[in-house]
Amino acid sequence: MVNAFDFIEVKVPAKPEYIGVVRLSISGIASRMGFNYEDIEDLKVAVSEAITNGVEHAYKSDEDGELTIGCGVYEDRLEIMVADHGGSFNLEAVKEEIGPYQQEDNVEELREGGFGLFLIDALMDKVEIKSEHGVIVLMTKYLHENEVGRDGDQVSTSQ
Amino acid sequence: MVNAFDFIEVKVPAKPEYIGVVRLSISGIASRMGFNYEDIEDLKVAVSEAITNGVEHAYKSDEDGELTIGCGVYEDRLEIMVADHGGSFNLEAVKEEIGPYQQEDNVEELREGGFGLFLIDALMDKVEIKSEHGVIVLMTKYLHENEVGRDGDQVSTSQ
Amino acid sequence: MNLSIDVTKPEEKHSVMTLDGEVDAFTAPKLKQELLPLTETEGALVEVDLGAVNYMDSTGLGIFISALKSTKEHGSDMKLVHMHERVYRLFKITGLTEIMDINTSVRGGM
Amino acid sequence: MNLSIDVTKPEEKHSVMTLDGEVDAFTAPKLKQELLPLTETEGALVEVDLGAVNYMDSTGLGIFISALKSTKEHGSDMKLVHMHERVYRLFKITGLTEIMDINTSVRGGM
Ligand SMILES: Nc1ncnc2c1ncn2[C@@H]1O[C@H](COP(=O)(O)OP(=O)(O)O)[C@@H](O)[C@H]1O
Ligand SMILES: Nc1ncnc2c1ncn2[C@@H]1O[C@H](COP(=O)(O)OP(=O)(O)O)[C@@H](O)[C@H]1O
Repeated sequence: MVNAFDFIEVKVPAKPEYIGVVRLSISGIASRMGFNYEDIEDLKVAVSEAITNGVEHAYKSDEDGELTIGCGVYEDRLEIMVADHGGSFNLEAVKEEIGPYQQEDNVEELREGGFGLFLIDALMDKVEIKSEHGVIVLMTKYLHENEVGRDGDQVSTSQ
Repeated sequence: MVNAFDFIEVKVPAKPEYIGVVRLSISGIASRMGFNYEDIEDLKVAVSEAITNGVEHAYKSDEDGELTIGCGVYEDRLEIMVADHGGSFNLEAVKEEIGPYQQEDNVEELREGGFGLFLIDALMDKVEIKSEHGVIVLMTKYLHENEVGRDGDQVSTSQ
Repeated sequence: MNLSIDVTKPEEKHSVMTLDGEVDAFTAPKLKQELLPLTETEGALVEVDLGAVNYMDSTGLGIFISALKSTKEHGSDMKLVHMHERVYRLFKITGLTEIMDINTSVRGGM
Repeated sequence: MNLSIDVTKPEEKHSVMTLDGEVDAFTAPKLKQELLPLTETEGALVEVDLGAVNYMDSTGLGIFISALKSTKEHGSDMKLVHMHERVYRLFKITGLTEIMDINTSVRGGM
């Protein structure tokens, strides 16, 4: 990874069986870059959330959709883009419905979804979402200097 | 994997650090398809050999090359294509120099390479190589019926 | 990438579900299908052992939320035990540790 | 995806190299650089423990061939021990089991 910028692209059918495959590829890239165990786990969840959304919300059930995952490998960070070509959505409206569970919420009325975008935001350092022709989620995780070359199972001090 | 045919595409820079990443992706796809442990190991080696060739022989050392890996997921088989856009090579001439070690060979003169294409051939069920504008290796591994849903660490009876 | 699900019943109203693998949108439907019925008996105690679950995302959170709702509805109880620290973190961030009975394997440690 | 290399010298002319991980075109250069010098002393015995090597491809075969050639040249010896059955299979297919001293962990089994 001597170059300032390497680009890896993965295209998969928008089907649940490929979420784990992409997760594995991402964890391979992140581990090669020297991310520590905790950050790799965060990356796996964030990417899976974005892909799961592409699988579940982007295409009509009879459509054969595709998802494109792009990874920009920089010396100090990993940028991951997850894009679909399905329908767009109203991000502002969605934002009012997502987020953590609130103490006041009644368990009986608790929603069972709406944690995906919130987790992406919580686990990544920088997140941008564009929804025009399909949805693009662009997320960045920084490689903290003291992590490079660290042993995978040491505790991270970088959060 | 209900459809007759799913296509997954991966593009990586032609650099040794990404060989392991692609190997991980392929083993994820193969394991999801229900290939047994032995066949997954064979697939990993064959794909790595093809990618290693793309990394080592396709591009001049100052070129920023790219490799494209395409996977066709069928109900009964996995087809993997590894393609580069580098220089082509004379397959017929190469064929005379590859293959297993022969008893008569003198250890001092033993070649240290030339096992890659031979292993791809030995480990996959069907292999086609085209060398025109760059090299394309197309390899197929069949999923034996009795393997589907089998436990990964059972012994395969299918060789 | 897969999830194996094993259910035993040490006592009539006590079931232990042992999970091994990853909970994501691919494996979640099977989990939901096996877990929900266990919560539908009044007085039942459902213990879910997550000691071998090394990956979970929001799809898994959703399943446990619907199981929790089902326990409230049917008067049963659910405990999540031996949860990995990394998985626990997701329940924590989303505020779900406030409403679920969770016990981690190496809580606080790592 | 990585390879860790550890060398100990139980006796002056006897070195044990313990490998852990995967041998491919990314990790091979480091392996070659550490292994070859060990074979360059007359009468040396180099034991390579592959018990924790779960992946190897032709790049690895090439390294061991060049180490073998170096032993012939310098009058030293090399043994590959605890090789996994799957890795052994590659040495077998390529005919290299005929010329190398290899001992597998679970030879014949698997
Ligand atoms: N790729 C997408 N395409 C269309 N709609 C999306 C996409 N991603 C998210 N959404 C919308 O945003 C909402 C919130 O997403 P998320 O926070 O991941 O929760 P969940 O997927 O559980 O509903 C979704 O319910 C959906 O309406
Ligand atoms: N993608 C490729 N581009 C150009 N030449 C190639 C490619 N793949 C293989 N070759 C040629 O075929 C030869 C034999 O390849 P292989 O059997 O893999 O052994 P090795 O790579 O160890 O030489 C190589 O040395 C090279 O000359």
